[in-house]
Amino acid sequence: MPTVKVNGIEVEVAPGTNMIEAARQAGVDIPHYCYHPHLPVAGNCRMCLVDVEAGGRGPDIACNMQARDGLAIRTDTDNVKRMRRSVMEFLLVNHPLDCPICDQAGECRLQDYYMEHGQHHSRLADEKITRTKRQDIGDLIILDADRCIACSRCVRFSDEVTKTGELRLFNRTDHTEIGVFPGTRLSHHYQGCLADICPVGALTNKDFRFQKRSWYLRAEPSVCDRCATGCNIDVDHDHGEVFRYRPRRNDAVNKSWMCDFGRLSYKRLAAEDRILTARGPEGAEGVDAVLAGLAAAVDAAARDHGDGSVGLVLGTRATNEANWAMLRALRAAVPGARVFLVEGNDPDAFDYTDDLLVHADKNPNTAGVRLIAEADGAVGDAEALRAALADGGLRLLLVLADDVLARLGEVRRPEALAFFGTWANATSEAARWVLPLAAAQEVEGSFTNFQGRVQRLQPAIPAAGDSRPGQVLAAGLARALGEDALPAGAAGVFHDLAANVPAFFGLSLAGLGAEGALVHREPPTEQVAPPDTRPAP
Amino acid sequence: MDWIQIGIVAAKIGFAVAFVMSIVPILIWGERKWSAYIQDRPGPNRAQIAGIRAGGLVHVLTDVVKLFMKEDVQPTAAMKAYWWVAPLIPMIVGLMTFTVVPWSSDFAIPAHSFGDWPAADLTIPMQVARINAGMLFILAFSSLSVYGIMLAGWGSNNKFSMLGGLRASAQMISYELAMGLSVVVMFLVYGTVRLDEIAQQQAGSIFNWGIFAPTGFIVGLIAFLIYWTSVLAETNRLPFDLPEGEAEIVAGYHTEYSSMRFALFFMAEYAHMIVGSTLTVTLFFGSYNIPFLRPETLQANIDGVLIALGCLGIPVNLFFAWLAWKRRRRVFYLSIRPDDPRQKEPKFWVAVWTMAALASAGLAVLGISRWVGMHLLAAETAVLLLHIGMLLVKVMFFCYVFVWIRWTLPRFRYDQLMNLGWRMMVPVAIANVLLAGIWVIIRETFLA
Amino acid sequence: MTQQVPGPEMTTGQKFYVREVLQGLWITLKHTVRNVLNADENFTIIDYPDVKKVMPERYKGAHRLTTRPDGKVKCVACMMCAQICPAKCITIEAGEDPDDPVEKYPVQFQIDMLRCIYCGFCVEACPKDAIRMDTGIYEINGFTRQDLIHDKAYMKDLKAGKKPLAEDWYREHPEDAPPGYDVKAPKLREGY
Amino acid sequence: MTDQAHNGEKVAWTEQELAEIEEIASRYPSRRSAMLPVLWMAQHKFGWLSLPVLELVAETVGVPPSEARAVASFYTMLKKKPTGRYVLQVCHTLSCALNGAEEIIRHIESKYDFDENGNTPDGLFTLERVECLASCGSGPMMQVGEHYYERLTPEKVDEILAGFESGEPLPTPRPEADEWQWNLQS
Repeated sequence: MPTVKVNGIEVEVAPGTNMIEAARQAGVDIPHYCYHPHLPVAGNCRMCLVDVEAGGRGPDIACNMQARDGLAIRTDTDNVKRMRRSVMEFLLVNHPLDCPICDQAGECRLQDYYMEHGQHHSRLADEKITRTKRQDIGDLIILDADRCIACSRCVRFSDEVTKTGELRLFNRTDHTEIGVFPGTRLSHHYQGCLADICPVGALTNKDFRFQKRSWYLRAEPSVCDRCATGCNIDVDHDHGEVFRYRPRRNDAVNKSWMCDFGRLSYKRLAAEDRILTARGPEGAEGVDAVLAGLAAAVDAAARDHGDGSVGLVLGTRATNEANWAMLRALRAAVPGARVFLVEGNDPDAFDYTDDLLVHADKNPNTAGVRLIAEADGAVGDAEALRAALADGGLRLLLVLADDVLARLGEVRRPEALAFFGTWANATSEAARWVLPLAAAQEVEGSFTNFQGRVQRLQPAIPAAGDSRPGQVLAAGLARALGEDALPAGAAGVFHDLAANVPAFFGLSLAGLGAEGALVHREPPTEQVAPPDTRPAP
Repeated sequence: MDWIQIGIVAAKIGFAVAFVMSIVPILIWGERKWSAYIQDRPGPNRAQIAGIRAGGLVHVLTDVVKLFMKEDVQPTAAMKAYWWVAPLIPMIVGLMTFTVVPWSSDFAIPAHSFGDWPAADLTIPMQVARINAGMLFILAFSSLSVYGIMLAGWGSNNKFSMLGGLRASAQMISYELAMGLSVVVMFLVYGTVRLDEIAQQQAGSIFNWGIFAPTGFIVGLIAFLIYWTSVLAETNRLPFDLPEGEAEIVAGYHTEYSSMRFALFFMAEYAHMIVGSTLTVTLFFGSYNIPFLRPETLQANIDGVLIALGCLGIPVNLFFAWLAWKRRRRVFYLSIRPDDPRQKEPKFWVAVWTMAALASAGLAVLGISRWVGMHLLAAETAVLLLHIGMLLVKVMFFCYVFVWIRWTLPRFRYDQLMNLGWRMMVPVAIANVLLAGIWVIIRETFLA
Repeated sequence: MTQQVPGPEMTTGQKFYVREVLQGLWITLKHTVRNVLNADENFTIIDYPDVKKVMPERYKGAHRLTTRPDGKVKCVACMMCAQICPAKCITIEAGEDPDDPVEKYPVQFQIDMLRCIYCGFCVEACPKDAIRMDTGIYEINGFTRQDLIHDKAYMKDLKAGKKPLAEDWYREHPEDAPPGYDVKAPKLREGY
Repeated sequence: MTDQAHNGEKVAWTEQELAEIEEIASRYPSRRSAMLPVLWMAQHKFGWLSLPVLELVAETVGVPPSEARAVASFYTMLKKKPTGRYVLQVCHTLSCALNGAEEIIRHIESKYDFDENGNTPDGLFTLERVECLASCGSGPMMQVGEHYYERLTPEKVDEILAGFESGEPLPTPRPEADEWQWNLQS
């Protein structure tokens, strides 16, 4: 482990770390444009020039400087400030004054560093060189070559990450501009990332274009729910309205990227087919009334036809907490209820899969539900459900989140169906009771992605309409069934889950951290008590 | 007492009420217009009838209409009886005090002037009631007006109203003392409390006026200053208008009053001003007397007086006509449209003042014709009118002084007000009474 | 706590107030006489509705949106004015105009004049000189609250002297009226 | 050289050319390194590097087409616009300018009707102002193809251009007896 000095602060870093990352560990921010932690080093913006005190010679760029023992750099000397000012001057010489119409304004590195380090008066007497503005180069991207500072991040992204190589720097010297080969368009499904990595406003997101100035937005960390990868995202919202998703860095899951399908899925939060109100046999009645009606039906079915006439289908699109709370609620009231897990993709899932981020399984929590099912030990699969439906013994079926009817195909429908879901689908159409489940970005809870990584969800915006988190609906159902002792609240439910499901032993919701935590591959034989991070009741 | 006498008394009562109530709107207009001239602005000048704005007098009319039309808001929690009766008291008091004020020398009708009437020589006193208490009646009655204010403050059931009422009553009671003491000087000097007698004694030279305390100079002046200051305080006028500090201390006792009820308070204040001015004139400034012209001299030389008056009136009225004509050059007239009815107003006023000048000329011709001097009772009537006119002029002057002072001086602080009242004016007034007594003794003993 | 600030001591003569009062009365009397003799000519006032003051160039009146030579507003909906506005009275909805070299324009631009405090920060903040308060219009009035929400069509190159009531404007240009506004019968006293 | 004939038409290599490209590519460890020679070949073959040509080159070398364009746009000697048969590159740097380069340029401009790309309508000439071509001792001068024409006067230019117009083989530049001559390749 080499030890380096940044501004006199000694810091020990992993071998191969470059000095921008080392300085970050030392608490020093080195300005940079072209460097990106998940892209190869290009070293062409020169913004990260630092003075080398020892272990090297002269000023050098920090991004291309690997940490080695004895290396000492300074970022606070007058020389460094002068260099930064000069670099800024060159970068801005031909930069248009587009800030008023540029979507990047407010999150633009040029603006930030200009305010911090720039030369605040222009010495340019000649006409600026202009380049092509407003080029529609992709389904999600507008290119404004005039604003480009030729950092080549996008070029490296399309070469190294998507490996499509559409973007290149054309011409030379101060006429250099970014662009695609005339007549072609971006072909990959990670176009939104280009807008994210562009440090200036050259590549902007067509979907977000002019929708909101960035400084009005507040970002809340969350997890994408469109496939089993579970990309970490920031939910940018203002006054309860979500304007965009941006990938949140998580080196273990999605690095700094996310696919366009997930990126645009924020629209589903305010989609017209959201289930916003509870619906019972007598029409819309309010969540509590519908839950009471459902509970009465469950009681009646169990009393008249035995416990086996009541069934529950766990939801691969619902959180761990929603599934566990539902399971516990039903098992407590109707011990002999039958539970199933039906895997597969819903009709509303997008049809695209690659080996970069987009997983074939389009459900965010399949792995978690499998672990819960394993721990329960008595959960049937799709075939079992089909058989149970066919013999007519299953009279009342509770479905959590998934479009089970579509997944099963042609089956005999149960006598009565209750659906806890976020969006309308075939199952909700057929259901007698429909309860609005809050979307993933509106709830507290966790998803377990295909790697077995449990990732925490935090509510970014208030739940739309009457919708409520799964564990709240489950607790309501339990209360209606006469079971008051079950834990309520996401932290409490997860605590209960971590105490009962071996793969989750020792985990806690608050302890998951920003990067999530892996479940136990080989579950410990001894039960490990989870740390109690539940809020005081 | 026969019906004719009753009729005469009723007419006198009617005159007294009309005298006060017709000056009130003029004062309301004056408050606005005179203050405007003090402050270099034109004052009310928008309301017009056929383009004639009458210097803003039309506004008073609109005010009346407005006050009648406004909603009469009655606070739910108010004590209804007190609240109802409170606005009436100051108004009644204001009119009542006018009862004993003389407005002319006695009107004598010789026996058998009209056939067999009157049977004997008839002398009609030109005041509503000639009672021996005289000035004491006024002092007694004017003290009652504080009840109106206290009841209004208390009955509104509003803490700001009540504070205002307390403020006002404390102030009014404080200054009543100094006022009474300053009037005592006049009693000493003239040897009577009857206003008609005081008025008679002030006839002739202006040195008979109370302000010169017939010739005890300083005594009369001090008495006048104290009296006038007290009148300002009694009528709640600036610089002593703490009872109604609208901007700073939430108005006063009349906060809860609106519409005509408020108007009653409002008019009562002006009625008090008129009464206060009348008393000042009666006590200190020769009452109805025309300087240097005793009533009998006046009656003997009535034709000459009319000639002089007419000749004086012609240039004065022409001067006003010239002013009105000059006014058409004002920016206002230049900037409004030619077809605006207000464009003809200067011409209208020129015509009015020219007619007044012609009337003056007519007056002079009347004097020259000696018609007045030769006719039965015409000279007496002319003297009566001249006296009333003189009184009116003097009263209007002091009303103007009220307004003048209001728009000149700032408001006293409450502690300053109390200090001035109790620690300055009362001792000075007592000392002044002492001084007056000494002067009267000296006068009676050595100069009689 | 209030603090007593000692003023100058009054002399004995001043404590009687008489001379000082007379001095004051003399001053006001001089004014009165002068004004009567000059027949109202020397008043330093403006007979407002008949005579209107021409405001100085830098007077902050009603806002206008300046236009480019092609007639479109200069505003690019950058939200700087909405951001700086201390009264938060500016509402802008941005839109994209692909045919225009300036790609962004305000679909809707409204200023709630009832909220506006005329600080002029929006003018200072504007990077495009798109909003100005140089109209000299100081009579900003209307019969409804809706009248006093000035919108883009109304403020576009608003000139002093031709300033109509918003109500009249909407009658002549019904297409500019806000949604739900009945041009024929504007609801008076709405929102009271 | 065909001028703009490949616009809109399918461009392709001949078998012989493909073999030559393979030979060039085999010289480098990475095939994309053959980019520059192949571009040069393409320019010789097609006259200028139109977008279809660039696509062809990229396909041949095995890179995305954008890379071929990026490389081509970097070098001014690789023509991205249609050029005439003869490219008149007149030096206008200091020595030539002092000796009347501007006069020569104006003279040529007045002789033909050049369009915005500097081409004559008949596609015979392209006029370009270029920076120093290292023949400062014999200015004003111009380069046509690979030959230098030096100590130019308007009359001399007329004579040279008339030679080109007549369609005769390239007239060899007349060597100045006492001066050093440098030809690019010959």
